[in-house]
Amino acid sequence: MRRLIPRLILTVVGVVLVLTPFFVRPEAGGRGPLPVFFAYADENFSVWFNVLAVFAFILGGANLLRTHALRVRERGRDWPYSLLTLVAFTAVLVLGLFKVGGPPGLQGSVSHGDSALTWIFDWIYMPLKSTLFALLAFFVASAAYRAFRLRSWEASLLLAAAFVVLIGRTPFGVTLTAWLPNVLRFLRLDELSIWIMKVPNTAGWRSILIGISLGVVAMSLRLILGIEHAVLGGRR
Amino acid sequence: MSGSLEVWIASLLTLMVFSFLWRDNPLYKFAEHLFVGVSAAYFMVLAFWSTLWPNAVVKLVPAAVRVTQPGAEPGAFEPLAIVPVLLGLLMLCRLWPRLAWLSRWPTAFAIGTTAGYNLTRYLRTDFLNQISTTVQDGIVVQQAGRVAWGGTLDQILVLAGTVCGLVYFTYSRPHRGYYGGMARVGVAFMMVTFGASFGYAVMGRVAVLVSRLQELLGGWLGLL
Amino acid sequence: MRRRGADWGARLAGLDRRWIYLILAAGLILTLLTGLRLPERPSILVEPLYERVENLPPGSPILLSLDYTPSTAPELEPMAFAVVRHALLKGHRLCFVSLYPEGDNQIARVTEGVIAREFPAVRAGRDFAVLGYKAGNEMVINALAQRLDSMYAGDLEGRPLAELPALAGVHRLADFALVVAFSAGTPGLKEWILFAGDPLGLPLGGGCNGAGAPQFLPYFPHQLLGLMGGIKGAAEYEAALRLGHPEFHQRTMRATEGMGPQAVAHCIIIAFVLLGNLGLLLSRRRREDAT
Amino acid sequence: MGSILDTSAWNLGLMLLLLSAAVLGGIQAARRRRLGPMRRLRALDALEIAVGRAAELGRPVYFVPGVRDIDDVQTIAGLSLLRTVAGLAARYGCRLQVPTDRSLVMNTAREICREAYAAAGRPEAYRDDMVSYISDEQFAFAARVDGLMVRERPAAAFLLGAFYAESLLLAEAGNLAGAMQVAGTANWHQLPFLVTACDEVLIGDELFAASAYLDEDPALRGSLRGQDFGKYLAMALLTGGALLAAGSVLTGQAVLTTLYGAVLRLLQTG
Repeated sequence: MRRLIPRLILTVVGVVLVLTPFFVRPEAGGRGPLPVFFAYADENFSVWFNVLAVFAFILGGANLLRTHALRVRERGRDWPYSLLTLVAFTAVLVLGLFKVGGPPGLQGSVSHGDSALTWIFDWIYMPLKSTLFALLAFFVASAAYRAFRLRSWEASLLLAAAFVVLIGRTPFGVTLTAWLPNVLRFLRLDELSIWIMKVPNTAGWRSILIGISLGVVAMSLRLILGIEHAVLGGRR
Repeated sequence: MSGSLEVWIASLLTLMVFSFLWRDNPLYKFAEHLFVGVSAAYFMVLAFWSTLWPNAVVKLVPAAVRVTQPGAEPGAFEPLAIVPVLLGLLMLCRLWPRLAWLSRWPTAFAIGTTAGYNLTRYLRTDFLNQISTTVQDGIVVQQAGRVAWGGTLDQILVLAGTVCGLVYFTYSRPHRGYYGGMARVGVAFMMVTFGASFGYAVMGRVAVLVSRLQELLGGWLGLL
Repeated sequence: MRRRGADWGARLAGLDRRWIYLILAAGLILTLLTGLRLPERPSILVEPLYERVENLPPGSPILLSLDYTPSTAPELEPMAFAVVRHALLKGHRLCFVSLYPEGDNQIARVTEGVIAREFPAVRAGRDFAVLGYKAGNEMVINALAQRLDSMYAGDLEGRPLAELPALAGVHRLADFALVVAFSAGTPGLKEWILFAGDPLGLPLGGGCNGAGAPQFLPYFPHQLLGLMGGIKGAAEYEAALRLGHPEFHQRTMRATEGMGPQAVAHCIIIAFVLLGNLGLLLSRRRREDAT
Repeated sequence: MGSILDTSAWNLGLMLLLLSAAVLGGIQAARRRRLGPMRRLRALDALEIAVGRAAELGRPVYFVPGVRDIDDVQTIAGLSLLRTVAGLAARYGCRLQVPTDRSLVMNTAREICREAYAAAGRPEAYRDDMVSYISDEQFAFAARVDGLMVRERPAAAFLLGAFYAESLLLAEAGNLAGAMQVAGTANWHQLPFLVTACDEVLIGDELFAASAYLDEDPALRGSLRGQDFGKYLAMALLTGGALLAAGSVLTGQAVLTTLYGAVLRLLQTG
């Protein structure tokens, strides 16, 4: 019985949402209980999911606090940094929940201009986030150095396409092959990189996107029909 | 050299993250643990005030809207807003081993919504759309009434590449013989796609690094 | 001699990645400190758009749609500045619209930041008209295709369209000599192609953010006579303007300045990819000798 | 009927019925008679190789189920592969770490790992702390996981699920830690980075097919035949539609143009 009810919930919710596009929405003239019901489900099930996710935060937060508190108590590896995580977490939680710094009491939006949360966001959160994003420029360089090698025919194609586009993006790209006669103009770097983006790039992405859409359809079907065993527990 | 405390804090944190490029070190650990604590709490605060409060609390207790907007008129009472709250409480049963099996119910609801929403959306947006775009592009490209052979050859190649790519993504037959050949052509198209898209994305990543360096060199050290 | 070559091969192919990080960081910092600018040349994507603006008879009406927001302005605003400078230099008449609410102040940044400062003789109403933002996304384009005044009773200050010399003889989209749409999302350039370019056979040029460029390439050159992709596209238009009109001193060339570090970063990455492959070939030749 | 059923979505309904029938038909056929040989997915063989390597070297195994919540199908596909990897880790006796950046994913991942360890006959080896919650912010999550991987030097790292800009942060740090990396996502824009930085990659649709390959009910592989029907249908529509378009343009035959119009109506998305 413990397995049946979750399966039933999953199937009913899945089927209802699959059918929503086939009913006329009330604002487009759909009358009667069915259009209203399906429109309500379409709009509200995702809101319910978000509310549900907020409750789950308690489980996540509990795990975060437990992991770092345990490490501090047992003086485990890097415990002073875990203490920092605990302090930062508690401070921001309190400052944010009570909207400290914003309009008096709990009025106004949580991300009000002068609130402590906004200050933390601007001067601690964003610098850390954008610098981590900036690390990607370095990692792009080291990944390219490591992977773009004439090792196999696939890796060589990967290298050739990336090379043409990379050079095409530099000022020299245009001058480097501008001398090519007009009959060979398609070999000029800027023409070649445009051709690569127009033809093989378009074909590659189209087949991948069509493949993904069928993958999602098949997986969603397996989930709704309850024959996808991995996630909600196997057949016992 | 900037005198503002905020710029100093942001710049020092920036250097701490960059230190990871050299190797894992106390400065990076400081930035890492600080960011985990700050961001986890930040999202929980947003989740409470931007999701839970308007969609659950205010809908169940309309007068509560005055807590955040003193002058506001209470909205309508929505009984059904209790459902996600119940699902949320069921989720918390996970904390008691005896009741842990109940937490499967909200998980089932969550997975049901995911499967239900995505099935038709991907079918329409990616499956039907991608095929109709390719078909509408057609094969024969005309300029001023005449067949443009360059453009037509390109369209044939796009069609061939897409079909061969789809052959690569089939599972029910081993990729051998001519079938394997088509799959390899599909892989070739995909490798060019990944290489070209990688090359194209480099500029976006470098732009973010350049702006960080400009803030350090200009905003903080005043050298620019 | 051959044995030492092989050591080089193994070393080149297996460099410690921190060398790459060090050289990339140093290269960028030096470029920023010295303000190095590299000679940019317009590619075949940008050249036709520049030529079209250059060769239109003076006083031709051009519609500019600024469909971007402050967060995507760093890539798109330099394009708008460059095209506006070029069009005013050639004495064309401009008309500004936008599909985004933030478009009004993006247009204001153009009229105050470029027109007022660099073209004092140019008058609002006479030489350019600001119609501003209208809600409705692609429906706005549809309406403008029929009649301008079906969407805009007057310009932003409320003056009726008929009284604006800048729009003399312009009643619908097809009357414009050129339309240029600067877009970073939806609605944007794609909607201008689908609802204006294709159905009316309108001469349409475009500017988009770097990430969005690949999706518009298939439209070039039949449905899109020119495309500026990201900072690189803006820098190319600035370069074309500088090459074509050396006498005109542009107050700022933000895109070209932004492109300096980009070019250096791309060259460093290309160099390391070449080094890696050189090392691979050297060590492969060593293996062949050894067997 | 016009005011209740939205008839403009008839083609969506038709496609849905066709694909559902194909998937179900494939499974029934697989139940009745044995399936012929199918295409091998190299990345799936790499799962066991990587975990085996971790056991030999006595180093941990890291599994990252993406950076999205379970409202993304890729996360569910990633979690279905976690069941296989957890089972392998239980059998080989290596230390499994599953950092997550959503609480719901953490909760579901714990269920899956507990069941996988029980199914492998080692329920006592399961610890709740194997699965941890880091933070909802994707870059804080990536920074933390990078730090952990560089310090604990896992021998196997699995990046399976929905990834965004932080994908290369994780993949490069995994490479720095000397891990054999198997990645998989359907976020097409991250595939160039993962293909470049990782050893094996499940490209787009392969991430979803993987759970059918590895499911304990072999008949589920029949569903892949149904999925392939969708691809053959797509190929037919692509080539047929394009040829009809070319035919009607070149020859101007009315019948070709009407057929072409019919194909377009079948594909129009309203």
